[in-house]
Amino acid sequence: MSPNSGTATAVKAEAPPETDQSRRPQDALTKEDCLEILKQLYLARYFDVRLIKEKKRGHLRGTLYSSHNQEAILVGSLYGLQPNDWVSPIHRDMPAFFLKDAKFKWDDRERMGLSIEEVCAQVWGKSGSPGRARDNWSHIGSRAKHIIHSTSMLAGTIPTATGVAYADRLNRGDAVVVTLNGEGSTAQGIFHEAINFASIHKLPVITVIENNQWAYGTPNELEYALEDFARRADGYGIPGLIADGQDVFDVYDKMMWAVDYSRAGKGPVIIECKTFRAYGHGDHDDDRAAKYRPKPEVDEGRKRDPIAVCKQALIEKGFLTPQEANQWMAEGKNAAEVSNDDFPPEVVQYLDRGIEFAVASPVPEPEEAARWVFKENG
Amino acid sequence: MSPNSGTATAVKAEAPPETDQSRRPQDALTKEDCLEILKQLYLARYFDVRLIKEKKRGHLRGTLYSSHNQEAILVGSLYGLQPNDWVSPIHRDMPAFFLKDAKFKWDDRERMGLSIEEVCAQVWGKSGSPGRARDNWSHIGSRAKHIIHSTSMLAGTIPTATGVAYADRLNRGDAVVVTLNGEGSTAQGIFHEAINFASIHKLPVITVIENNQWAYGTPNELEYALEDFARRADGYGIPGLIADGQDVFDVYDKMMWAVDYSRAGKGPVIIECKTFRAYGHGDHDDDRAAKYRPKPEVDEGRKRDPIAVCKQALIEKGFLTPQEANQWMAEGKNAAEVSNDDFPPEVVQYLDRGIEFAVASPVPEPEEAARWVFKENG
Amino acid sequence: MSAVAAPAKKNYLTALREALDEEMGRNPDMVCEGEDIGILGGAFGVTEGLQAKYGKERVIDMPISEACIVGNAVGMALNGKTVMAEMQFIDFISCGFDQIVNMLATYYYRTAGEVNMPVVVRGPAGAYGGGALYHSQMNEAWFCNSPGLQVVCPSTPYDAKGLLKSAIRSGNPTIFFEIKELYRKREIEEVLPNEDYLVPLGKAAIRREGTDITLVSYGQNVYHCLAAAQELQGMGISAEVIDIRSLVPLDEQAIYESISKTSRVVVVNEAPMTCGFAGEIVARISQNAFKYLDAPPVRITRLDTPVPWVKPLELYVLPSLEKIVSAAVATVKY
Amino acid sequence: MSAVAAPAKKNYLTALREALDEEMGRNPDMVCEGEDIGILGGAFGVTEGLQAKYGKERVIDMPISEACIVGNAVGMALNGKTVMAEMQFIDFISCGFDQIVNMLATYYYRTAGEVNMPVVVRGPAGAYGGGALYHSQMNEAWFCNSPGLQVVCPSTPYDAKGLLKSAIRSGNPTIFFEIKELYRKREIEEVLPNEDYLVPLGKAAIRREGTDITLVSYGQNVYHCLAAAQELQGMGISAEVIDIRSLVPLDEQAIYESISKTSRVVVVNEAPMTCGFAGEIVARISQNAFKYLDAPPVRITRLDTPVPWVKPLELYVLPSLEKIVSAAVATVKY
Ligand SMILES: Cc1ncc(C[n+]2csc(CCOP(=O)(O)OP(=O)(O)O)c2C)c(N)n1
Ligand SMILES: Cc1ncc(C[n+]2csc(CCOP(=O)(O)OP(=O)(O)O)c2C)c(N)n1
Ligand SMILES: [Mg+2]
Ligand SMILES: [Mg+2]
Repeated sequence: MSPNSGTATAVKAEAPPETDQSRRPQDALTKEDCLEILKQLYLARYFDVRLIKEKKRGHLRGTLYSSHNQEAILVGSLYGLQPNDWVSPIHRDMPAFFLKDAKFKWDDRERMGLSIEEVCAQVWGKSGSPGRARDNWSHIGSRAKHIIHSTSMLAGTIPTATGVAYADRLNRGDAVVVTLNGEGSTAQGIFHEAINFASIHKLPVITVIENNQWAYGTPNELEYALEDFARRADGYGIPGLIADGQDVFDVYDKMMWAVDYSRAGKGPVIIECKTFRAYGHGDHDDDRAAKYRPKPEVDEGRKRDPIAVCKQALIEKGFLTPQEANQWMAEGKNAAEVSNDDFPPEVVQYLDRGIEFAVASPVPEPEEAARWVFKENG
Repeated sequence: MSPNSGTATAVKAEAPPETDQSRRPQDALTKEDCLEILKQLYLARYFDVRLIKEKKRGHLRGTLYSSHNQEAILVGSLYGLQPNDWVSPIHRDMPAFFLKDAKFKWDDRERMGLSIEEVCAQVWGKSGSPGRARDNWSHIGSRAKHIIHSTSMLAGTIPTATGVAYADRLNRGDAVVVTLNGEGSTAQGIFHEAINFASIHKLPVITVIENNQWAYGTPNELEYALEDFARRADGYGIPGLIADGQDVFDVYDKMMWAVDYSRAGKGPVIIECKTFRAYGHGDHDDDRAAKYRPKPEVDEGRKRDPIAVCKQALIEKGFLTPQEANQWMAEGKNAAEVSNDDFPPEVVQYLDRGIEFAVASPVPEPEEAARWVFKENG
Repeated sequence: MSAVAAPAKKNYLTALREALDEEMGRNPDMVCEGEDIGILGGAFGVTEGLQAKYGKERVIDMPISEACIVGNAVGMALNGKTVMAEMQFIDFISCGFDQIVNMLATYYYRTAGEVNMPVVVRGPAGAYGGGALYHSQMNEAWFCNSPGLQVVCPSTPYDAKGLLKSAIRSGNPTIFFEIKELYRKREIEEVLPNEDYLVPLGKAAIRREGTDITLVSYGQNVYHCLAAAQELQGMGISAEVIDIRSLVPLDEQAIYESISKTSRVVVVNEAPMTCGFAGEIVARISQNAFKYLDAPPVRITRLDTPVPWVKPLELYVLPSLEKIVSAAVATVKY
Repeated sequence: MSAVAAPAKKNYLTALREALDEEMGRNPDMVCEGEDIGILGGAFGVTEGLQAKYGKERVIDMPISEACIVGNAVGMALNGKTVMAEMQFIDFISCGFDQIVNMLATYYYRTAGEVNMPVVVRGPAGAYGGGALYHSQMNEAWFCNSPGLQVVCPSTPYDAKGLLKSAIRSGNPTIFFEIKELYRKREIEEVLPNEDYLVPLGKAAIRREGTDITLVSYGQNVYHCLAAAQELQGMGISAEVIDIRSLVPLDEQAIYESISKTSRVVVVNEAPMTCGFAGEIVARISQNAFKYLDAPPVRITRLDTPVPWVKPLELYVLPSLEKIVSAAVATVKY
């Protein structure tokens, strides 16, 4: 329009990919990858049920926002990332902190992503946490490990993501930035401002919408006029994909398409993952949630446990036998019903290690509270 | 999705209307209506050029945000409204305050809409203004006359519009609420929050986007990734229409479609009107604007003067002869080039009346400044 | 063993709920809106039952859009409604900040009295509960510095109900700070009148009389002051405790009168010190009651830090019984 | 007629522009963003020429999205950049308020020192220019009450440049209030050093020495105070004028030292009174310099109203020479 038109150009978004069965990214995954992905689902689930138990035993303060039934979104979104990519998890994504770029193995001490020790230290409110337990629960992150620090203000880190991406572009880097969000947070003004900005400058920001059909006690139809939150993308002229949030491989496929698209400089992408919140909003809300979400709806929403769906896919891929699939049976069980025997031992040991560290880590000294308001010796 | 699903239901928006030449709303307009519309264009234009002259003569403080070249949007948007409908103008829409529900004749003293006296008193900073000149320039409005009080914060009155519409629904009214906005303001978070809310509850809020291709010194392509701001509607599942902002009858057609749609309870609509800002952002910016907008671009953007376009249409409709069309030749002329003889005398007289009142109206007493912070005798 | 049951004591949260219920009942033009206030009944349950009673149209479950919640309230008020707008936590009011300070607060002024805004924005506030940075704020000073807003913070069930009703009926926009740590606090439950009652805005309450020093506070810290007064009594110091209850408008006279008696004052609140309301009270005292003062007026506030999560850190930055007692002792000794 | 031209005096706006230009020049990791700052060069021209010199990538014309402007700055800072974020008018900062108080201000604290935020949010502020409610604000108190932010307000070209550079290099987030009525004010133009210089944050300037009363202020009101001091001198009253320059951190010592000499103080600023920074200064003086005071410390501030448009109303609510003089006289007479 103008000769002074700046860096951006206005073009129509590339159409989202057809589901082309012949070239799905998941088909390039090795057996080892696939088994690793299954193990990560166990790990995310175990983290959740174990924390519920620890809290019941009075070991924890703070609210638990369960990621139960939504683990495929975390694992599928993160598995294919590079270490230099950035991730921005929110309250329901606690496992994302240690599963970041999980391809590089969660039990490898040299990997990127926070260690399970650091994450547990945060949950336990100890000084071994990356933020020295100054902020609560999921509110950690790491500049070194390219994890944007989570915060309470919903959608509030999406502009952080655009800024990270913009700075990376200035540095001539090739990182993509993946933000995880509940569908409820898409109503925030800052969601709009940040996605709009990202789309103007074609920043590699991938916004994952975990549509678990409820925002606290508010159902989808009071949050948005359309059924598919992916359609929010249409207002920005960017691709809006829909993934089956129960199927880790479908999430992976959509994410890999988005990563390729974004890394190629074509701009931001929104991926809506359809899922269902297993429990109440937080553990304080379980009883009330039972009132606003009648049991049949909950049963329906939890019918397709992501662990079971993954196993089925692995059997179909020929990477798992039915007997192997039955070895650890965490799927479909609540914290109260499940035991350590339902999980691979290395999963239990991994978390044991984290908890052991957390318990041993000291509570920060009270005087620390006055520190780091402003740069010290700056 | 849930049995507790609230008042809203998620459905696809009705498709915007095809341009059906056989049933254009404008075709139902009488000759009298059409000539009135032309007169209103003169009126809006005259208001603008006259104020520029008055300011040059040192009679005015405050910045002039010219609506020159964009008058067809104001007149076309407002002409078909009912008196109980609401309007929310912004900085560039000064004539909208007296043209509100203009079908009821701007020179009829009993009409709704603010009187020219009140509007001029505001411009002159006098106590005869509805807000007693406490806030500046276009920042007036009237509850009684269903004009939402304009403010500085761009897009900040869109949620006011949703609230007005929501309250009207509670009262079982049938008003629609029309907000006028620059395209730049659509980047604001509050735009998103309010349109999202309106679309969930199918509120009769019609958002007119005056796309004059610039937001101050920032061109369209740095504000939005797509060319058509009407596409913002797609993210909310609501109709997004595009009108030729130079053609008052095209604006009228699109607005009447939207009004029918909204009044019928089908929900909000966005109408983008394509136009071009005639001068600088405000009168303080004219010199700088000449640098960031080269003359050929400006000439191109101002080629189709809305007065000329309207006259041509009236000739085609058989409501005006070419001689009549040449009687007053305001089109294509800047404030410096135009004289009172280029306007119908009643237009000049109308504004004279307003200015006379404004000049005679006293400046508010200083002590008033301390009043109306909180309800008095409340 | 009497045939007449003793009237039940009610907690702070119930008092608020009753206020909303009664006001919704008496005013068909009143609307409630907020996140999760209807189907769920509110994160804390303050609005529980309202949607069932008054319908989905008048008790609106809003999307997560604080700015729109406020802005929509402004529009409803412009069109004749009285609105209660809930912030799920008062911390999130910052997301609706512009609409509050630039639209809600100024509408009456800008329109020279044409359009008043009967809108109460209320929500759970305050620290001491391990809520960390974003679930512990007392950000009342932002609004006290934004002309056109009433700012209220009750400390008892009786006041919670009576002040909320006054705020709703005042016709002025009000930011209403509820202390979530008091919502269900057993020790402060009390019997509420059966009949409709109001607690006037701008009227402080003397919570305890004393002669040696005045402790001025509001909200949760009133109880710290009362406990401190108790402890000071054991040390032979008689402390008067004033609960200001409403910050804007402020009952300055009550404070000055007390100081005319005690000549010494400690002001306590849990907001950050700089530009907080404790400082405002100290400034007004210094300016208007200077002649009574025999010792510097002192504030005990949160340190100028965010509220950290873990308990020892949280307590370190907040006012406490100990800090108040030692400040009071030093002031008396001055 | 000399062969060596006298060095040119520069205005406040030019000083700011030079600061940005020089900092962009010395730090390749610095970025500027804001509405209309590139192609246009800023509404007032503070960023004029920067985009031509440093390119469109480093001088970003942002959409009208204040929250994203701040949030994007937070992200860039997280990823190693230093950012200047312009608010077209400081009044619009309320649209980005949440990102400022909850993200920018707290990042360093929340990460226990891992991630600092070298971000300066700056913009034109202040009244007296007929800007009305939304182009006249001095809302610095909101940020002073939000721990983690530096707050700065220069009154001279020299300070404008030196403080802006200090803020940019400090590594801490800063809200930088520029007085738009001073941007092009001829009377205050001054010759600036050719070499790089800084004005330290947290150091007040004594603008005029005096012995009878201390006038404390910042920004535009410094000139009202200087004029008042002049007038007071004619009445035989010797006034000392302190320009605090930075509010957070604050040079308390300079104030206390002056009061130890004068025993009397008037604090002047143009923000609303309640919970404003003038009150904060009064509170600190009362608390920490009580023993020096021979009269109540007084504030002259904006009334607790918005800033109205038309001149007589605007002036009615703002501090003025007359108000300061009469307050000073009353204080001296006390
Ligand atoms: C700005 C803001 N407003 C309100 C809240 C309170 N809140 C926390 S979680 C939540 C619901 C979130 O729903 P959604 O985004 O769908 O995520 P989910 O919990 O379903 O994963 C709300 C309202 C908040 N954290 N931030
Ligand atoms: C929230 C907010 N940010 C910034 C501004 C400053 N501002 C006033 S008008 C304007 C440009 C508006 O552009 P547009 O919306 O396209 O309207 P136009 O002036 O072109 O009619 C800007 C940035 C403002 N008024 N409000
Ligand atoms: Mg959800
Ligand atoms: Mg425009």
